This record gives sequence, structure tokens and C-alpha cells, in this order.
Amino acid sequence: MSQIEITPQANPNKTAAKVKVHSPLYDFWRKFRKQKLALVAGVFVILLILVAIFGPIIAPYKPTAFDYSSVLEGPSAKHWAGTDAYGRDIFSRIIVGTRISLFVGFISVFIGAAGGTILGLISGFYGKWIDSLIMRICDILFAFPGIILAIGIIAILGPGLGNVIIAVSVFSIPSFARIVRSTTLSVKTTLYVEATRSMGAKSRRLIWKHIFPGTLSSIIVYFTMRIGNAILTAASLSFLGLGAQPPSPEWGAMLSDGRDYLSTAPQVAIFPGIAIFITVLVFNLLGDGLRDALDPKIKE
Amino acid sequence: MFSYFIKRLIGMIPILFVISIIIFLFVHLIPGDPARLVAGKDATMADIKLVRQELGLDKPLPEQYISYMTNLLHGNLGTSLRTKDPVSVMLAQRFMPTFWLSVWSLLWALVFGLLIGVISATKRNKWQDYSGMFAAVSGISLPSFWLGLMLIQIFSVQLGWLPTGGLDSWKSYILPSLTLGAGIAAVIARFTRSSLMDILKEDYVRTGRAKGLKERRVVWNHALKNAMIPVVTMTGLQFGFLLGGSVVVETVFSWPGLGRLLVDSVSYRDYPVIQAEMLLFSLKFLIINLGVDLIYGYLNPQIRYE
Amino acid sequence: MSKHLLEINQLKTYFFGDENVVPAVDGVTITINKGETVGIVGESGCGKSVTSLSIMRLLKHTSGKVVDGSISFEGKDLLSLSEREMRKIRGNDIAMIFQEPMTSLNPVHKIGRQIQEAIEWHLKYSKKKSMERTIDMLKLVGIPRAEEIVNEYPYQLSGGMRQRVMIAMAMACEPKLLIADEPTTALDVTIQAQILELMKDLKAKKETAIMLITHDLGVVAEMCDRVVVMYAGKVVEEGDIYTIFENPKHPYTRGLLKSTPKLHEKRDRLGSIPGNVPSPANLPKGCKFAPRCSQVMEACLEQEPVLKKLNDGQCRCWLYQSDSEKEGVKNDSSSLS
Amino acid sequence: MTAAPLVEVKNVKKFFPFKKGWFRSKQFVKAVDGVSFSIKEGETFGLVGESGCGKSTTGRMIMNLIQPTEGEVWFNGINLTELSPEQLRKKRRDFQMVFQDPYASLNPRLKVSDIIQEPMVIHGIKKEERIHRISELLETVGLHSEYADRYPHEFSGGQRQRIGIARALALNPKLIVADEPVSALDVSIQSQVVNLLQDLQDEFGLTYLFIAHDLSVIEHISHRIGVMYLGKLVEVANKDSLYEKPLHPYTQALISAVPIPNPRLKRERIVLKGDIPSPANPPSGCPFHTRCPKAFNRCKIEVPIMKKVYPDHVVACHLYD
Amino acid sequence: GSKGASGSKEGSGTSVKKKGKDITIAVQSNFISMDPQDTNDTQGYSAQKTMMEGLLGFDKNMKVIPVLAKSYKVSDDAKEFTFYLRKGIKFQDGTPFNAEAVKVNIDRVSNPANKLKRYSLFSLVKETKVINDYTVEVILKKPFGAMINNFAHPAGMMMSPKAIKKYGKDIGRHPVGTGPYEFVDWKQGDHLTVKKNPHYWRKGYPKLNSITFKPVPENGSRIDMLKTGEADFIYPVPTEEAKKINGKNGIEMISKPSIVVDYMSMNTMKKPFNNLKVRQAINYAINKPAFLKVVLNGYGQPLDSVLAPQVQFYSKQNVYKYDPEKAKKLLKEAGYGDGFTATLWGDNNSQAMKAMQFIQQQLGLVNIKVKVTPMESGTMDNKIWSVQNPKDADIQLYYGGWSPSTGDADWGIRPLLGGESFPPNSYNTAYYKNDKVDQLINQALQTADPKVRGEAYKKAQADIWKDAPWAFLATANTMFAKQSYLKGIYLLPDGSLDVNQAEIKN
Ligand SMILES: Nc1ncnc2c1ncn2[C@@H]1O[C@H](COP(=O)(O)OP(=O)(O)OP(=O)(O)O)[C@@H](O)[C@H]1O
Ligand SMILES: Nc1ncnc2c1ncn2[C@@H]1O[C@H](COP(=O)(O)OP(=O)(O)OP(=O)(O)O)[C@@H](O)[C@H]1O
Ligand SMILES: [Mg+2]
Ligand SMILES: [Mg+2]
Repeated sequence: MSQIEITPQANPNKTAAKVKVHSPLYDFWRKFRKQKLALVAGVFVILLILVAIFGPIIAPYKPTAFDYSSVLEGPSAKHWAGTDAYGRDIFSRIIVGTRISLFVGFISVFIGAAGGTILGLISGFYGKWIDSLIMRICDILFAFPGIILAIGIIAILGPGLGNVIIAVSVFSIPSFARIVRSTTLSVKTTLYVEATRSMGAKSRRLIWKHIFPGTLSSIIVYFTMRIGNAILTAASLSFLGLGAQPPSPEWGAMLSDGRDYLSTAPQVAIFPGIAIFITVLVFNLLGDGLRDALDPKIKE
Repeated sequence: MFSYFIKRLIGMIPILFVISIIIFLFVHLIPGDPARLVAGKDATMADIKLVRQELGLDKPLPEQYISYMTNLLHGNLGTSLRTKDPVSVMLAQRFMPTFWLSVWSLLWALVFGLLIGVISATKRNKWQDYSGMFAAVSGISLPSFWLGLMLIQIFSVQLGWLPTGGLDSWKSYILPSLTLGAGIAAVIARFTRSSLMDILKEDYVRTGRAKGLKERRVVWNHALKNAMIPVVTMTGLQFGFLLGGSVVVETVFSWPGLGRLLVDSVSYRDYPVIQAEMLLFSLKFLIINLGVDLIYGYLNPQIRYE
Repeated sequence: MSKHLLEINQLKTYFFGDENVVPAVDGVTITINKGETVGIVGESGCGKSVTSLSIMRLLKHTSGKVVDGSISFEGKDLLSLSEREMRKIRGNDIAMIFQEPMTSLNPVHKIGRQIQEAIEWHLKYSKKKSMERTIDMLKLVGIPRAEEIVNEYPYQLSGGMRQRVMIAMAMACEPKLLIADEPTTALDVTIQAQILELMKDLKAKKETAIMLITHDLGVVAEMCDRVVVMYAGKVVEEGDIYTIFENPKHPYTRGLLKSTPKLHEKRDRLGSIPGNVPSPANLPKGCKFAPRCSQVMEACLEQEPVLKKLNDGQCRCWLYQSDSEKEGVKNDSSSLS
Repeated sequence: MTAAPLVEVKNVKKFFPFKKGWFRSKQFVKAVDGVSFSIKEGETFGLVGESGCGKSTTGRMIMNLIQPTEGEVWFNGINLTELSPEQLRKKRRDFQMVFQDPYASLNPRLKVSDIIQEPMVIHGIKKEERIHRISELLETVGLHSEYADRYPHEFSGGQRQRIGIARALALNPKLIVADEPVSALDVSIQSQVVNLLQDLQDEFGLTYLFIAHDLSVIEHISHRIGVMYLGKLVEVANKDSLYEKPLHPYTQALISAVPIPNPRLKRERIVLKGDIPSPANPPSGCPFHTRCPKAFNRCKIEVPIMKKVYPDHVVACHLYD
Repeated sequence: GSKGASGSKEGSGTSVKKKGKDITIAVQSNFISMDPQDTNDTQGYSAQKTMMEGLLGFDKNMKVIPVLAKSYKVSDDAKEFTFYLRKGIKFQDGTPFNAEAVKVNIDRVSNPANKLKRYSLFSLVKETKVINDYTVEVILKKPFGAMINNFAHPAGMMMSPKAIKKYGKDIGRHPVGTGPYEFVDWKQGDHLTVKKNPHYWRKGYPKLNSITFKPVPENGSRIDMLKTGEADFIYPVPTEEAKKINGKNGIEMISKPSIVVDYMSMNTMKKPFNNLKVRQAINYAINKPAFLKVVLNGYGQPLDSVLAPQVQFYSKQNVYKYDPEKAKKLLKEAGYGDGFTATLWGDNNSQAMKAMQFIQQQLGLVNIKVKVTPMESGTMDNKIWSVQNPKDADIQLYYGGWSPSTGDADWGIRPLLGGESFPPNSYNTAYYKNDKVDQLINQALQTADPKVRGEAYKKAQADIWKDAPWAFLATANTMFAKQSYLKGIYLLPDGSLDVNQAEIKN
């Protein structure tokens, strides 16, 4: 018989060179590239980031420049998004405000997500008293009404944008923790986690390498969803005098300003509203794309 | 299961105790002098002094805490510094409107959210998906005051069908609950979609199809229950927040609920009311979380509580 | 001979990946008659499951698509039925037992409910009656304490029990055609024996035709009337059971038989077919089996043979093609190995 | 081969608690109910038995994935049940498992290369070595090395199981608990894998606990075989003895039920009657008496104990007293 | 004096008709208490005034008028006040109104042990004597010239002595007075309803059957209620919307000058505001007409004294004309040619934020960099009033508003600018202390003689104006809107409502 038996020592040198493993990043990009909508959203996000960086340069007017001769004007060629009660150019304010809003929205949710994810993983994975402890802490955080928490945090740390970010992060920690915990609970029972445990994996590795990726898609979805929420929360904090100080053009604060002019000069609220909407939309679309690209089972 | 339930209920007692201490300290740490705020804008120092005595705020903090706790243990939540009403009566008055509003909002949100989520997940990347998700993103990013005022414009001012606010009849619930529900529906829709999309790839969904079941039945009966765990978590949270009362919606719709009471109490540093409300919120979250955990157990039989 | 119950003709089912097209099933022709049991054997990945999913039209939610060929069931063209008409057939006229017992049952529904559902749906039974039938079915497939098991969840059962549940589910509506994708793989022999008996019974009583996908040649020998051997998305040999076991034509079929361990047979090593199943993304040019074949010829590497009708079956191999097709590559099989 | 046993299982039991309804008291599924056996180094111990009789549970207890309710598991002279978690973790590289379910035991989010690497990463093997070994292992189990770049869901069942085997082999363990490793494989690959496992054993002196229900494979690969029924071992013998003169009626039934790949051969089968009893509520006396064609009165009352009938052949049956 | 009135009399749109005589009034916030002696919000008084009356009261222009008292007499030393009561008046619970009832009320509020919020208005009362059934005499501990206005203040409204006895501390939930309407029910946060008092002493009144007050905090919602007819009267009306709704759908918008002053105080004890030139420069640097236009949408007047024109003893001063050049010059003279940086504190409501941003921009033009810090009220209170020693005060600029609810100059000047009113005692956030002014304030309190008092306040106002401890900004108008069929309803300059003569004329 002329057949070749497959043995463990079969030409190790020859085959070793043949292994070609693409980096996960490459795979990810290859898949992400296929998601047209997410790509467009990604371009928008980059655009937003550019606007955030170069906002003050590209804005046609100074965002704080008052002009009492043109107060509460509707959109026109001169003022694309009209003017507010002080005659400030709303379009310029939105452009310049991108930085603050994006920063607050993104960073605060990021911190909240990071904290919440760690807590949720630990809680779901270890169970028992650690789970109870963490979940009870979350309960307490949940039970603290937002404003009280914010006032408290700012009272302890002092006012300022940085502390607003902390306050908003603290808001989102328990939500993330609970979401991550619940997915952890179901991923934990899978056979592949048991298989990895049987190899002698440390808990830390089990959590990060095997359970965490399983929770990632719900994290991403919630993350992108929270960004809009965070911008609005930060706005209400500025409104309490706890955040970005006037006249800095923070979107949420602009939106709240517009509340008084909703029927007389709707542009004051509508345009910042649209800015928030677009931001939330593109982050959501991007999140969906990321999620799909991270999911090995989807092939399209 | 039952003993688990009882255990959790008993477990709440020490938690509530700890929470009450945290709440007390936290509330007293917030800057602001209730005596001055309660006494009013043109009060004199003498007025303020009187108010402070009247409210017992002149005593040292530990003494105040002890009397707060003894009252609490006797089931006495104290009286409002501002209105001098018993706090329990105030909360009772405000709780039911908030509760029913929350329930209605949640119902709307579940109906719309699940519907949109399921349709989007099953019609992935078709126009139904895109419009569903567009609606959901709108729900997330639309400030509720805006939505509320728009609804009033349309349904009250233009069409004259529904009242602009207040709580007079069942009609009063419609607009505020829709406003509140929109954001939650959006969240539920997003979660349902993403979670359901995962589940639809599972083998047992294929088994359902192989049985010849209608796609609708496969999705709603077989896939959805599996997909509900993250959705239930979210919904529980949202219900909790709802029960706290939404300041914005209560303001827009002149709703006699807990949210406005809290804001008023905070701006007047009405300690007994703030403390009682926060204690109520804690209890409410504990109960909701317990409920959510029990629902987990129902949804995923493999998660067992012993 | 009566009309064929199922006729698969030149079926081609491809998967469309992001970079390549995977021809998982590439021109398969199978016929099954009423009451007949046809075994489909072949190496893992050769397209057996995809063929069965194509029949059931369950590829809709994957990247797979039937690109060519036809499937007719009782004269109806399954591929052109509406989804609604197809639903009436699924689970009722054609039932399927899936390969993966662990993931094919819904983890959050009770066992009983999952079986009952199909009975209620297709046979229009009442709740109570369908539950009774469910319990009967479970008992039939040898599930202990069936009355209790109906109220349990899949995770509480061992793999074998789950597979029996799957079988009970598939047989509950007494289908005309049962597609069994490795139905006894996870079972122990005593239960396997019971189930095989059960399937034989069903076949005898209801004239159920069975398409039995398996790699256990023992099961094939016991159950089947005819055998279709597949390799790399194609049928390589087809013949009645005795021919296949006693006079296998294709080198692949022969290899398979040699690889099968037999009871009381003392061998130091099992025979085996060397090499791997070619990856469907880059199949060899000529005969797909050529790289692993012990009787490979020049022609094998150049051109793919056709499925040729022989007097006792069909075979896709140059060894049996007519002289004019073979030309100069006759008889020197060993010279190339 | 005469050295001290590598694995010694001493009277292990595993009772899973379960509850019905909210108020009823706890009941137990006696998945494994007092099993003892030992495996010598370099030996293959085959474990056969009906589905649900506790084979996997026994395997998982040896792997220390679940704690025995009672009893001890000794490995290489160490009582695994007494080790600290960290000591146990380190020890784990010496015993690996191949799982019954090739679908759920591979992390769907990891590539094949990562799955196979995982045990090596866990036990701190250098990267170059790992890369080298991945392709070696893939070839070993009969997969193209280009598959390293794919995800498990892109494979058919048999292919996945080979990945699982490659993973178990990665650390050159002393013991492999193979829980029905070939039942999802087609014959040609099954024979390759069985041959492969045998080769590995010859070369590295590996020890196997080989769980299967295919008696012909078990016969081929095992040196000694244990037959389980309802959480208990009913017969342990070396291969030749077991297949030539099976003693326990259950073993006899098992062997007679194996399908023979010969369409003309119609054998006399011992068909077992009756339902398989529930492990939550096992019958009194001999657990098999409810289905045993040779049962007599004593079987219902008295639990048979293991007796040596031939050298290297023990059985728990009243017929041989 | 309705010089600033800008409401049109008749709506130009379709006129709307009303069925029945029950009206709904939408107000901004929740009521806190119905005990006038324990109330400190104007809105609470608006509701109470439907049910209760005082010995004296205010007319439309904040002039003191007799109500339950026919007339009164004040001793020269402003220590003894004698009231002659109307006869035949009964409280809504049937208790007769007489001197004894007055004594019960005044005793209650002037007793510190009762810890009532309005104690301070009556803290000087030494005793109340019943002279006969319809004559009472109130004797003060020391002269207090402004006392008559305190009696006219809604805190001086009379409650039934029987009810006080019956309900004790709970009287705030069960108001019983002599007013044209009697209490029906009150659900916190939802509504408060009063109905016609059939035994009201003034013949022909009231003309409505019932009034329901509803707290509607959202500006837009209040207007919508008016549009849908759910409300017949709303206040306040946001200035932004005022012009838009006026005249449509039978809605009338009415705006009248108030006694509320908008100002920005400057900490006169701290650099650079201890320099008069700096303070004057700031006054010159702010364009008041622009302030009115931007912040108040034109509904208001420039502030031309520390008091609003309708406050008793107001005296007009020469407005600091908008002159940025002069401001710059003054700053240069003061040594701040390159400007400086300062922080401006204020409330976080939208009107205050607007005002502060306006000031920020205006001062920016003269090189003063202002950092605006709007604060939640509790937090700000803490920052301002927890300071024990003036030297520790962090406050630099503070934007605020003040309404002297007694309508008298004393309450408009002393708490804000009196030398003894530094925080935490009172509201002198400018830390302004001018001995001469203090002396004048004191002098005015020693007598009830309007001439003497007027003279003193005139001088004081002039001195303060010169010292410029504030940037004098504006007095805002009161704003309300109603259905055109609703007549005889108006807001007093202090922002409280008078519904007693309201009627429906379709
Ligand atoms: N969803 C899918 N996406 C891409 N390729 C697939 C998919 N399902 C199956 N394939 C490919 O199609 C080919 C045939 O697969 P199939 O499952 O039919 O094999 P099989 O004969 O059933 O094997 P086994 O005996 O292992 O079950 C395989 O190469 C597999 O990789
Ligand atoms: N986690 C668990 N909780 C409760 N019961 C369990 C659990 N795992 C297994 N069992 C029960 O224990 C018994 C033995 O299960 P086990 O998986 O060991 O069987 P097995 O011999 O491996 O069967 P198979 O051949 O089907 O794999 C079964 O009755 C099963 O229902
Ligand atoms: Mg298959
Ligand atoms: Mg098993």
C-alpha cells in the first residue's frame, strides 16, 4: 500500500511555514469594510472628530459674538441655522460645541462602560457574595436620584467639565454592570468555557478571553445608545450650573435654551437637536457595524 | 425558588439600613441650608433661626440621625420641612400617579419596542429594519420635553382630543405615557433587535422551522424568549427609573408625581422628603431587581437560584 | 415501480462567502421511493447535511443558496413552492432529525412543549391529546419517566436523551419522508438498536421513506435498501445495499469499508484513507478523490469522471468508464502512486 | 505496565440536586453512584454504557470539573480532590479532555489557531513554539493548516472534533479523558483518529480514559473496559475476556446490539425490555433487574457487589455467586 | 400709574365664549401652605387672598387701602396702631369677625414660639389690646414707621379663631377666612379649588362660582392650556411668547410694571469693586435698553433707583447712560485700564442665565472678563450665606432680583443695602455700608409720618445711587394672559393675584 499515514511528526518544518493566520484586526476590518452603512457612519464619526478638533477654525462666526441687530432670526444664507436670543450664529455654536459635547458624551460613557463592564464580569463570573455585594452597590447607585448624585459629586469635587464627566460616568456604571452581568451569566454556562476551565485557565483569562468577548456586542450596542443620553444628561447638569459654563456652546445646554423659544423661534432648539440626533445616529450605526464585524457567525 | 425569594426579601433589610445611613449622610453633605431655603427669599436672620429650631436643624448631626432612625423604625418618615405635611402622606399622594404612569409607559414601550425590535431583526437590512432603527434612534435622542410639547401641540391644541396635562381622567395618561415610553421603547427595540439577531442563528430556531411552524411563531415563541434576558435587564432598569418619576415629563404635563416632588424637595433641601423618597427608590430598585432575577430564572431555566 | 417519492436532480447548493463561493453540493442526484430507506454515507463535510437542508429549504437564513437543479416531492417541485405551502410539508410530510442534539432543542422551552407544538400544528390535535401523544412518542423512543421529562428542560438531559427527543419530535406526525441526519450517533447501542427497530417499524407500517445520513456502515447495513456514497459535494457511487457491501466499485467506498472497525475482529490498526477531505474552496481539478486514491490514474488528475450507470448501480470513477473515454490511461493505476 | 496506577477513582459519587415545584423538597439525580476503578499508565480504559448512565459525569469528575459528592480521585499519586485551586490549575496540563459535543466546546469567537493555542498560552509556552505546534497539531489530526485562520462555525461536525482533539493534545498531557471523541466523526476520519490516538499512546505513553458507546471502537482501542449502568460499574474486564465471555447480562445485551456492517448477517439480538429507570429514583437491589432477562428474586433486594470471576475480570451480578 | 401697560384691550382674533362661572387659573408652581402667617411665596398669597382678607390691603398700585378695618389711626411715634373694624362680617365657618379674632391672629403670628415664617413682620408687636368689640390697638416695642404696610401685607390676613383652635398646626391645610371664596379641596401638586362664599359681606360679590388653581410648571404647557381653553387665566407668561399669543383665539396678554428690581451687586469690600470708579464704570458699560430688549423682550423699564416706581417713597434718579468710552476712561482712572477678571454668580433659571450672559458680553467690551457661574439655589445660598466674616466672602458679582413684598421703601432698601444686613444676617450681597444711609433708614423708621419718611428715603436713594453698589438694571413687568371674556382680574405689582372682582362677560 502506498498510502501515507498521518503521524504527529509529519514534516513539521515544511508545514510550519504554511500557517497563515490573519490578525484579528485584519479580519475585523475585512468584515467591517463590507458594512456600507457602518462605513458611512464611521466617516461621519471621523468628520465629527475633525469638526471637534478644528471647530473654532471652520466656524463662520465667533460662537460668543453677540449681535443684537439680528436676534432670533430664522435660517438664512447669512446664518445657516439662524441666530439665538443674543444674535449668536447657531451654526457656528454647534460647530464649536462639537468638541465639548462629543468629549462629554464619549469619555463619560467610556468610563462608565469600563467600570460597569469590570463590575458586571466579576459579579456574574464569581457569583456568590461578590455578586450580591456588587449588585447591591449598583442598587444603591440606581436608587440615588440623578440630580442628588450629581449635586453631591460636584459638591465634593467642585464644579467643572471633568467632574461632570465623572458624574455622568457614575450614572452609567450600574446599567453597564447589570447588562454585562446578565450576559456573563449565560456565557458562563457554555461548554467552551468549561473546556477552557478544564485546561487550567485562570479565572482572569476565562473572563477576558472567553466571557468578555461574548458580552461585547451588548456592551457596544448599549454604549452607542448611551452617548446621546450622556450628552443630554450633561446638558441638564450644565443647566443646574454644574457643568459647562455659559456661554460655552454645549449642545445640550443650547437645546435647553431653546425650550423657551419652541414656538417663536424653533431653530434655537431644532438645530442642536439635529446635531445630537445625527451624532447618536452615526454612533448607533457604527456600533451595529462594529458588533456585526466582531461576530464571527455573521458572514455577508 | 420560594426560599430564594424569602431570602432575598430578608436580605433587603440590612441593605435598606445601610442605604438609610448613606442617604442621611449624603443628603446632609449636600451644600445648602434648608432653614434659609424654607424661610424664603426675604426672610430675616431671626426668621431663619426660628425655622431652624422648628425643624430641629440646630441640633448636632448624630442627634439628628438618631431621631431620624428612631422615627424610621417606628414607621415614621417625619414631616416635610417645607409644607409641614407628614412625608408619608405626601409620598402616598404622589406615588400612585407616578406608578400608573410608569406602568402605562412601560406597556407602550414594551409593545412598540418589541414590535420594532422583532421586525428589525427579522427584516435585517431591509427598509423595515432601517425605518425601525431610525425610529429607535429618534426615540433615544429626542429630548422628552420636546416630544411632550409636540404631542400637546398636535393632540391637545390642534385636535383638541386630549388634555394638555394634569391628572383628571384616563385620558390624562395617554400623552405623558407616550412621551415617557418613547425613549424606553427605543431602548427596548435596540436591545431586542441585537439580541434576537444572535438567537436567530441558533440551531434550535432551525429546528422550529423544520417542524413547519410559521416564521412568526418561530420568532415570537422560540427565539424571543431566549433573546429576552438582556431586554428584561434593560426593561427592569427603565421601569425603575420611571418609578422615580420623570422631572421633565411631569413638568411638561403638570403631573402630580414623585419626580417633581423630588426636585422641589432638593431645591429646598427638604431633608425628610428627600430621604424618604430615596429610601423609597432604593426599595423599589431592590424589588425590581428581585423581580428581574426571578424573570431570569423563568427565561433561562439553567440559571438556578438556590 | 411507482413514481419516486423524492427526486433530487443535479442539485447544486453553494455558499457565498465574502471571498469565495463554496460549492457544498455540486450536482447531486438522488431518488427515494416510497417506503424505501436510502443511506447517504460520506466523509464529514461532503455535503450530506447541506443536501438535506436544501430539501427542507432551510438555507434561507444562511449564506447558502440552491443555484441549480430541482427537488420534487410527490411530483411537487419543492423549490418553487410558496413558503406557506412549504410549511405544510415541513414537519408533516417531511420531517428532519438534526445532527446536533445539544443545540437543536430550544433551551428555554420544556421538552414536552417542543414536541407537542408540531403535533398540535400539523395534526390539529387538542392540547391534551397532543400531550398524550408526546408522552407516547417519548416512551416509544425509550425515554425513561416520560411523564416527568416532558416538564424538563433540555439542559437536564444527556446528549443521548436529547437526540431521542429529537427523534420523537420528528416522528410525531408520521411523515412520509424522514430525513435523519446521523440520528443515532450520540446514542448507545441498546438505544440505537431500539431506535433502528422503531424506524423500521415506522417504515413498515406507514411506508415512511427514510433518508438516513450516517457514517456508521453497520447502521447502513442493517437499515438501508440502497446506499448513496458522497464525496466532496458529489455522488460517487450508488447501488443497492448488497452491491455496496459486497462488491464496492469506487475506491473511496472500498476505503470506507476498510476503515470501519468490526466487532471481534483483531486488527492492530484500522485501515484508513490517507489525507484529508479537500477544502471545498480549492478542490482538485480532476476527480476530487484522486489525491487520496490508491488507484489513481493520469486521467483522474485531468478530468472529472461522470456518474456512470453500471448494471448494479452507478459509479463516478475512471476505472469503470468505457474504453473510448479511458484511452491511454488503462491499467496502470499502480504506476502513479 | 505494572507500575502504580496513574488514575485511581475511589468510590466517587455525584448527586445532582434538583427540585420540582416551589415547595417540594430537594431530590437528587444519582448520576454516578459509587464508582471505583483505576487506570495504569499507558493504558486505555474504555468506558461504555447507556446514554445517561453517568459516563460523562465520571469523566468530568476525573477532570475535576465538578466536585464529587463523595469519593476521591487520585492522579499520579496525588489526591486531586484535596488540591488547592492553584495547585490543581497547574496540574491540569497533565490531563486534558476531548468533549462529547464538538459544537459547543469550541469558542465561536476564536479562530482555530487561537483555540489550539489556548492551553499552551495558559501554561506559558513561548509564541514561536506555539505557532510551530499549531500546524503540527492540525496536520496530526488531519486538517489543512490553512484552517488555522478560520472560525469553528465554518467546519462540519467531524472537522470540529478534530480541532478539539488537537487542542487536547497541545500540551502533551499524560492523561486524556476522551468523552466520545469519535462519535461525531465519519469512519475514515474515525479510523485515522483512533490510529492516531494509538500512535500517540505508543510514542508518548499516553493514558486514555476513552468513553464511547461504539463497542467496536472501544474494543479496538481499549486495554481494559468498564461497563456502566445507571451510575454504577457493572463489569470491568480486560478486552479479550470481556468480548469473549461477557458475564453481565447487560454487557451481553450491549454486545449483541452492535450493528454489523454486513447486510446479510442477521444476528440473534438480546432485546432489552422495559424503560430505563430514572437515576433520580433508581430501583432497589441490582439497578439492572428491571430490564434483565435473567433476573431472579434476589436481584430485586440485594445490591450485587463486584466479584472476580476470571483473572482481570470482575462483575457485579448475583448470577456468579 | 399704568404707564408701561402694553396689553391690548380686545383680542383681534375670534372671540371665545365661556359657559358657566367656573374658572381655572394655571400658575407656575405648587402651593406650599394656606396659612398666610406661614407663607412666603407670592403665589401662595394669590390663592389665600381668594379666601381671606386682612385689616388692610393693597390696591392695584400697591397703595394701602382699608379692608376689614373701616379705618385706622397711627400714633406719632409710630408705636401705637388702632384699627376700627367693619361690623357684621362673619368667617366662612360662621365665627363672627371682631376685635377678639384680630387679637388671636396677631398674637399668633407675633409669638416666636409659634415659629411662623412671617414672624419677623410682626416681631415688634408688644401686645394687642381689645378696646371694644370692633376696636383693636396694636402696640409695638419700638417705633416702626413702615408698620402699616406690614399690616397690609397678606401675612396680616385674618383666619377664623375657631379654625385656628380646631386645626392647630394644620390650619395651613384648612384655611378659613372672610374672603369671597371658601376652601373646597387641595391636592398637592395637582389642584386647589375654592368656591363661592354665599355670605360674603361685600354686596354683589363674588361673581364666579368656583376657581381652580393648577400648578403648571412648564411655560409652554401653560400657554397651551390657555389656547385649548383648559385654563382661563395663566401667569406668569414667558416674555418670549407674550407677543405671539396676544390677540389670538380671544387671548389677552397683559403686562404691567412690577416692584421687582433686577440688579447686579458688587462686593464693595473687595478689590476691584471697592473702587467707586470701577462700580460706576460697570454701570456705564451696561446698555440698559438692550438689556430690556434681550433679557426681558422689552417687558420692563430701566431701573432708575434702588426701588421700583410703585414702591412707597420711590424717588427717581438720573440713569447711568450707556457710555462704554466713559466706562473705559473710569476704569483707566481706577487703574484697571487693561481690565480684570471677575466671577458672576446667579440663579440657574433661564432668565438669570440670559441676563448674566448679557452682562458678561457687555463687560467684555470694556475689557472686564466675566466668568458666569449659574448655581443651583441651595448651593448658591450656601456659598453666600454660610460666610460669617465679611472678609471671607468669595462673592464678587451677584445677579439677583428683589420684590419688597410690603410695598414700602424700608423693605426695599434695608435688607439689601443696610449696614447691618451683611450675610448671613440679610441680603446685602454688596457688603455696602454707608453710615449716612443707615442713619436715614433708621430715621425713617422712627415715625409713621409719610412726609418725614419720604424725605429720608429720598436722600438715601440718592446716596446709594451715587455710591453705585449695584449695577442698576431693570424692573421687569408682571405678565399674565387670560381669555378675553374674563374681566376684573389683575396682578398686583408684587406679582400676587387679585381675583375678587373677577367676572365673566361673554
Ligand atoms: N453555513 C455555512 N456557511 C459556509 N459553509 C458551510 C455552511 N454550512 C456548511 N458549509 C460547508 O459546506 C460543506 C458541506 O457541509 P455539510 O454540513 O453538508 O457536511 P456533512 O456531510 O453533513 O458533514 P458531517 O458528516 O460532518 O456532518 C462543508 O465544507 C462546510 O464547510
Ligand atoms: N448538571 C446537571 N444537573 C442535573 N443533572 C445532571 C447534570 N448533568 C448530568 N445530569 C444527569 O446525570 C445523569 C448522567 O449524565 P451523563 O451526562 O454523565 O451521562 P452520559 O453517560 O455521559 O450519557 P451520554 O452517553 O448520553 O453522554 C443523567 O441522568 C443526567 O440527566
Ligand atoms: Mg452533517
Ligand atoms: Mg456523555
